[in-house]
Amino acid sequence: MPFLTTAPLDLSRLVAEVTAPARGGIACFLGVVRDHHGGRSVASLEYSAYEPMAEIECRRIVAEARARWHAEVALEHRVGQLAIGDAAVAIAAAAPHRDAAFAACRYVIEEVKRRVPIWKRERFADGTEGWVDPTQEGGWSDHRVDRVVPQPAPGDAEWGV
Amino acid sequence: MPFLTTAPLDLSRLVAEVTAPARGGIACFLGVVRDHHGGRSVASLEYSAYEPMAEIECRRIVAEARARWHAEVALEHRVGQLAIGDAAVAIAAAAPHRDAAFAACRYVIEEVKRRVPIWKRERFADGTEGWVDPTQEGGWSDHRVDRVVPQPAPGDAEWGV
Amino acid sequence: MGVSVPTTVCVRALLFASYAEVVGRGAVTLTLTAPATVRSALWELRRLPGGERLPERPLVAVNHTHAALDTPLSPNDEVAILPPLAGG
Amino acid sequence: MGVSVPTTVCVRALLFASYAEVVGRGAVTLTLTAPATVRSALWELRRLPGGERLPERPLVAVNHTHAALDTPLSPNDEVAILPPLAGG
Repeated sequence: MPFLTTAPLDLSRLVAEVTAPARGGIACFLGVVRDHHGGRSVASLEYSAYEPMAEIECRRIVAEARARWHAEVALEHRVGQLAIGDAAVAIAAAAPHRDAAFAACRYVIEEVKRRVPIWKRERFADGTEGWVDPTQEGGWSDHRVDRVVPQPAPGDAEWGV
Repeated sequence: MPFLTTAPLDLSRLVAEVTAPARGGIACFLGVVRDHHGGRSVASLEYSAYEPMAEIECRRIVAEARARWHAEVALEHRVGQLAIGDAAVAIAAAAPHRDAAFAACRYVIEEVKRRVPIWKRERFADGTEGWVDPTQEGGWSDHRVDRVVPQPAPGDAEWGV
Repeated sequence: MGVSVPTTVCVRALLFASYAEVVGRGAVTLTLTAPATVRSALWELRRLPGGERLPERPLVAVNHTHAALDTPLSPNDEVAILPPLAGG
Repeated sequence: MGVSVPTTVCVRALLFASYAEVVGRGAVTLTLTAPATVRSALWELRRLPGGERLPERPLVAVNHTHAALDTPLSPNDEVAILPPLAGG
């Protein structure tokens, strides 16, 4: 199963994947598209990814969490157009006890944010757009372009979804 | 909605209850019936509660989490007969950011375990039974009775489910 | 004319799970000497057949709220003796 | 007979999100002087029209693994210049 998907995320399916009779605790996380960012009203947004590397990093992160907490971990990240309230990332981590389940779940979301090459373009209610840059004051890139940007040239397979 | 239920728990419904456009992080927890306890093979178990007090304590715990983390919190605890792999408790906590969502979710499960009057009777694969006592070495009550116990007298409404 | 001072307090005591098993019942009406506390209710419960197996310092609740052994009891209070909790 | 030492390294460079916008393209084939590093690839990218807006020390990856500016590049490596990540 790929970690990236354009389909709506289904936490129940991830929970079912990690549930087992020996695992008494399941911690989950959903990251949901908010309607505001930096005081501005967000209408929708689009996640794009460097897909081959994003898949590899997700696989590494899940393997690290499994090994460190003897947990079973399921992870999905959505790409493409998302609406307010849609889940962008879903994680389920099951372990014999809840300490390990919470720790594994928290590790996965932190590492996804830190390491997985995914980018987010916000479309604001006023019609402008901008790339989200969590490292910048205010949260947008210096390279933010407040207009509709042309699509990348067709045939460039490495361009993200 | 009562917090205690004899029906199977539905995490998706709890997630839907707490999801809102201003809340970007949703942390969840499921406590699942394990197939082993203290080295013994568990066949099934039964949760009973001091129901009026359990409802009140659950409501207090949820209110505390809401106030402390500005979170929306949904909680359900199952009572009655449960099978291996069934969820006994389900929690969903949504907040603007994930730190608060995780903290609220963790608070609720810890306080449920500490304060809500619910008891668990395990039926082992060898046909014996015992009350779970998390405060005892080995995990069972000193008052454990390894036989099928008569039901409480009918008409005693305070007896748990 | 003097004020009538009740000399007894009638409360309802509840026992759950393993504690109900050792006493053989889940509810007992107790008539306690005033002033009554949770401790005096527990003292009476421990005198029931099997009641000696109740611990001296169990978890207790009065009217659906966690309480202490020295919490005072009023007439018609519901006092509950709670085995170690195992929810979650 | 001497061993032939290649004097150039041909790599594929990828740009994403805001960095692709400022340069106007998502992929560039670069011919670098050997020995080549991520830094020398970035140097070439910053000479493209708009490339001066790429930062001097961006996140980078080589062959789908996070790398450093002094990571060496071999022929046909895929070097990616990554804007600040915003997943999760």
